[in-house]
Amino acid sequence: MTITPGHWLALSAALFTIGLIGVLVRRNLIIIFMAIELMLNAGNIALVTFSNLHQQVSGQVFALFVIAVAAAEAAVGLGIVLALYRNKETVNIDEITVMRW
Amino acid sequence: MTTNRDTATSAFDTDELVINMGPQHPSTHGVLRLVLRLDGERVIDMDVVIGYLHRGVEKLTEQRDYTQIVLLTDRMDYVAAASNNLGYVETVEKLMSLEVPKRAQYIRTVLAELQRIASHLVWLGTHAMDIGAVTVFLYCLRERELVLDLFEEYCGARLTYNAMRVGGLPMDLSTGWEAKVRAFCDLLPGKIDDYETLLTNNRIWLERTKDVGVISGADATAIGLTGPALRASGVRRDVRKDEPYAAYKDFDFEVPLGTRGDTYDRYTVRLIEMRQSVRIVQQALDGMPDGPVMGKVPRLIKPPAGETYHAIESPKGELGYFIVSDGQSLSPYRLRVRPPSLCNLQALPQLARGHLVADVVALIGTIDIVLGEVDR
Amino acid sequence: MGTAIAFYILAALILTGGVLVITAKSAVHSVVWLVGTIIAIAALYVVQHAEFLAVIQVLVYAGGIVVLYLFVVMLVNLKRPAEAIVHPQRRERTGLLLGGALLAQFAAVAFYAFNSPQVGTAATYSARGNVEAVARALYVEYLVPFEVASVLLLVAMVGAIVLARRDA
Amino acid sequence: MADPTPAAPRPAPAAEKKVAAPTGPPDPPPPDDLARPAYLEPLTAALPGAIVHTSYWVGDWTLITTSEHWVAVLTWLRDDPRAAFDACADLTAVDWPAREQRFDIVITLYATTRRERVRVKIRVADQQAAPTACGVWPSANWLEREVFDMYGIPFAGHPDLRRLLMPDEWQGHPQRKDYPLEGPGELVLEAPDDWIAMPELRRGVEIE
Amino acid sequence: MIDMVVIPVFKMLVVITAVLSAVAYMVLLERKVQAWVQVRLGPMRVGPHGVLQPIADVLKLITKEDVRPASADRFLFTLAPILVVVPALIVFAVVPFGTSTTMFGKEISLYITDLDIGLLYIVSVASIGLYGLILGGWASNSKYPLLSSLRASAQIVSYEVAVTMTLVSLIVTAGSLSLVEIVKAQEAHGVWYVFIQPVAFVIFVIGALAETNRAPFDLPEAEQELVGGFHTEYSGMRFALFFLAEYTNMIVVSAVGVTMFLGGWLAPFSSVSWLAWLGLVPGWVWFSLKTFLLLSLFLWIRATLPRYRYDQLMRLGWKVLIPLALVNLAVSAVLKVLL
Repeated sequence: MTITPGHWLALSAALFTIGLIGVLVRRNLIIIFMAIELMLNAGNIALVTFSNLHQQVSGQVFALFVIAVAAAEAAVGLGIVLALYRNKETVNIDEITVMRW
Repeated sequence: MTTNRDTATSAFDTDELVINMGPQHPSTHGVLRLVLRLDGERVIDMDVVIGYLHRGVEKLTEQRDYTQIVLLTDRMDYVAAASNNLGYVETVEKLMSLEVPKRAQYIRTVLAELQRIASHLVWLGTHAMDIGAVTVFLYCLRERELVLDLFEEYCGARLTYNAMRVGGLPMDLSTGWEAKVRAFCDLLPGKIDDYETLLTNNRIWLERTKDVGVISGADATAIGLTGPALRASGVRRDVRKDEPYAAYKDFDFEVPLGTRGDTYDRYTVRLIEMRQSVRIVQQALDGMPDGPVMGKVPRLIKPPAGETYHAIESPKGELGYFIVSDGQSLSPYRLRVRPPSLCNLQALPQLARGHLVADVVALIGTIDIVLGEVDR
Repeated sequence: MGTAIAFYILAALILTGGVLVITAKSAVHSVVWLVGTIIAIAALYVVQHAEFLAVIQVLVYAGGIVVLYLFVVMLVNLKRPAEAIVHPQRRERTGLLLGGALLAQFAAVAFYAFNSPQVGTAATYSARGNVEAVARALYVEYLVPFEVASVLLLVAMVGAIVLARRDA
Repeated sequence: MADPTPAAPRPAPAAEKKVAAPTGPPDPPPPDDLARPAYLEPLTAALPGAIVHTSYWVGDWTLITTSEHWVAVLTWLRDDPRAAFDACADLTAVDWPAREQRFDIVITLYATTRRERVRVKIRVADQQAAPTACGVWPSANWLEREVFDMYGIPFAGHPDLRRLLMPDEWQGHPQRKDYPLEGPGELVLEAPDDWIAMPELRRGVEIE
Repeated sequence: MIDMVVIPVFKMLVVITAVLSAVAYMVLLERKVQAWVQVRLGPMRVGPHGVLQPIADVLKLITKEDVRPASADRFLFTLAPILVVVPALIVFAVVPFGTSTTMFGKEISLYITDLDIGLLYIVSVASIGLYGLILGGWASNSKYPLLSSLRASAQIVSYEVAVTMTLVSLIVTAGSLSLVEIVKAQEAHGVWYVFIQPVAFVIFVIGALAETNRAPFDLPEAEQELVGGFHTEYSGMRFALFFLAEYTNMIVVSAVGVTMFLGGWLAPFSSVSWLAWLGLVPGWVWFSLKTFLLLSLFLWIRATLPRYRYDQLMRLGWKVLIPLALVNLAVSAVLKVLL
């Protein structure tokens, strides 16, 4: 049976939800970052699906830009995690409640 | 050294990391243990732990008579046994003010210089292998085999020669030995050129040795460095020239001096020294007088009461013997050996501070220590 | 027919990988599962004829970003497990409920709007292959965003270095 | 070619003829006609009473001083341009148990520029702290640690006085003349349970 | 059905066996070459002149007990070697050994697939191999392998940038990403790219040496410092995989080097008329000959050069190779436009 765009979007939505649950449930900051990566990938899948649907390549170009943004976000985010860990010896999000450390 | 999961990662915390290099480590030239305090890769401080090969040579000498002690001296710096014998035997002769026949002095000089070449070959081989040039190690040992064959033909042993006695030599040269030594002397300079082509202007070798372990002349003298390590810092100090012993005053040879006192200078100084040793051996063979090889020595060696210190230039540096005799017993009252390897090793922490772990490996090689002599 | 099989296998892989990423006990395990998921997604792009994107995904994402994660996870592995402290106001169950509700809504919208059998997903818009098409678009129509993205990456690099520098 | 017969086997030390235990090297005074080294005059002038005795034998000059003047003499020998002993070749000790001030501490100095050697000696009693020469030459550091390890002479002011060669928890100082040459003896360890009793045995045999 | 399934599987089998036997004999060749350089004989005992030595090695490694440290992470400890070997092997899918030949009546192309993103595929698969190293060091849970695995990965990441830049500058001259097209372009140009892009070739070889942890850059396994590098805790079959991966990587890198720079299966001096008979020799013979040439360069370098220190290695990578590669890329782009 042929694969309709609906299947791709369902997959993308499922992946997005898994990422969301990861962000909400887990307390380790790095696992939360990874969950965000999952959500970004879900977005990418949707983008590529629409690009195929509308016969335009711009969807894939956008997916490229999303990967670029994800890279930037990961670099700076992990930089913050490192600085945080060095000062507070923890990456548990529940313990990081004070704006200033 | 496995630590549990958490401390393994804490290896990355910004505080210092203490690691043990040795006593069982491929590049510590024997049972030397270095406790390194590192900040990342950089060495902050180093504690040298020795004594793993301590056999109490100085205590043993008090139970043996003067001829049996020659055996003990072989086993201290097992890479340069002939120099140890020469140092000990000459000190006893100085104690008893014995006259050693000219021929014996010439042969002793030849043996000492051949031993210097062999010791420098071992040094170059292991030093280059530590820095990664494995081929040089094989080449050096091939040449060293020729020197060992010469020694084996003269005194029957390849490592612990026991080739000298108080007052002279136990046996004269066998026929044809001198021709073999001349052949070796013609061969060696060519081989040293081979090593030079492999290493001297090899960019990676330069980068690993230039400006690594720099020490000034004054600091080197103060910390007790002697031999090629001191001469590389520009200090003109060679016992063969300053206090000529055996037959050295009859030969002319240059003493190479370094300028910056880094690992590269110590490398070049030792290579030139090998070439000079070949010149000395050739001069000695040309001027070899005839005559007896053993002076007039009483059957029971019993030196008069008194004490003396006599030093020779072993391949590692100034090797001195301080012998106290009480004039009554057949064995020395006290025999103290001034080991160049121990005194050179004392400079290691100062040399290594601020360098990386990979440099420590090169620095151990450049001060050329043998643990048998360090621990005695 | 081939794409259907590939789709279902890869979808299964991606979803299980995703779930394992957020449920793995040790952080390093979850990083490994993340790599698996990303490579599966790259395979998915190949199925959707977006080869260039697939290769970039593997090269940049799996080969670069997730390596960064692995380094940081190894660097920051705590002496005590990360999840030891639980914040009193934490409501896990509501988190799950919200997630489920969101999923249901997505599924409804997706099936309702796109279930009509439109044209298949074979992208045959340019003969010279996907890479040429993406390159042409990237450097012609989207040149400005491309430059902005490079500036963004530069800023991120500087930021990361400043933050992670030891004596910062 | 005179093939010297190997030295006669050591005579059995059975009847060691009773001789007074040696109390120190003779240190003969220098013959009058021999030229004194250049630094000797200024040294005795600069530090009056520091040099107790000067000796010359088989070509070696020896100065004997006291532990009070030890550091002063060494510093002068290093700093004075006429002496310029910039290298401390060796520092060791000799044990004369018969003597009240039991240990001789002997330092051998060398002047690199003037190519000259001198030996300086002091006498130290057991457990009496000797002044450290590390301040004057850093190379004395390990040499003094070895003397402490082998003879048990503590050096006052030494930056890091630990055993150099023997393991840190070693009891006794092996180079002393009265250090027992055998342990409690292998004969005792015939039966295995002796092995268990070993600690008491060792405590029984007092190794100071 | 035949074309889709049977032929590719057959090709894969041929390539895999060819590569594995090449790796086995590469190990023997390395020990022999190093021995001859060092005036000794090398393995002589197993078979005449040690010819059967590789088989002996393989048997030894298989039968040797496979020890795993107690505190090691079970799952990662087994995953790491696989993550190193698989990327090394699947790169061969894209490498063209020759054009096409007719075997038992059917037109068969001498490469498994011709991806139009071939080169990118190679680079991305190579970056996956990095995980095996890091996880290998981390899983054995002891200080030394951990340090050396991080050193290895930092080294690979920094040299990967330089190598990719050189490959990009080649794509600019060749005009296509697919390896088959690149070789055809070299045939069209009539000259091998090593002469057009000498700088890129030099950087590629240095980068390749560093990326496979070989010769002057074999820091992570430097026995003198980190006592065995990241596979200290491995033994038996797992160690064999690491070992296999290292040599396969070497073959991969030289194969790619040959395809890109030395005109894959092209016969040399094709333009010189009286040497035209060289063309009769089949393409894949030339390809393996050139790969062998590049491999022996690796072995020869390992036998002679000493080792770089870690910070010098990184400085060389970042401050010398990458800028040079970028300049080369710019220059080749400008030339491409002008010519």
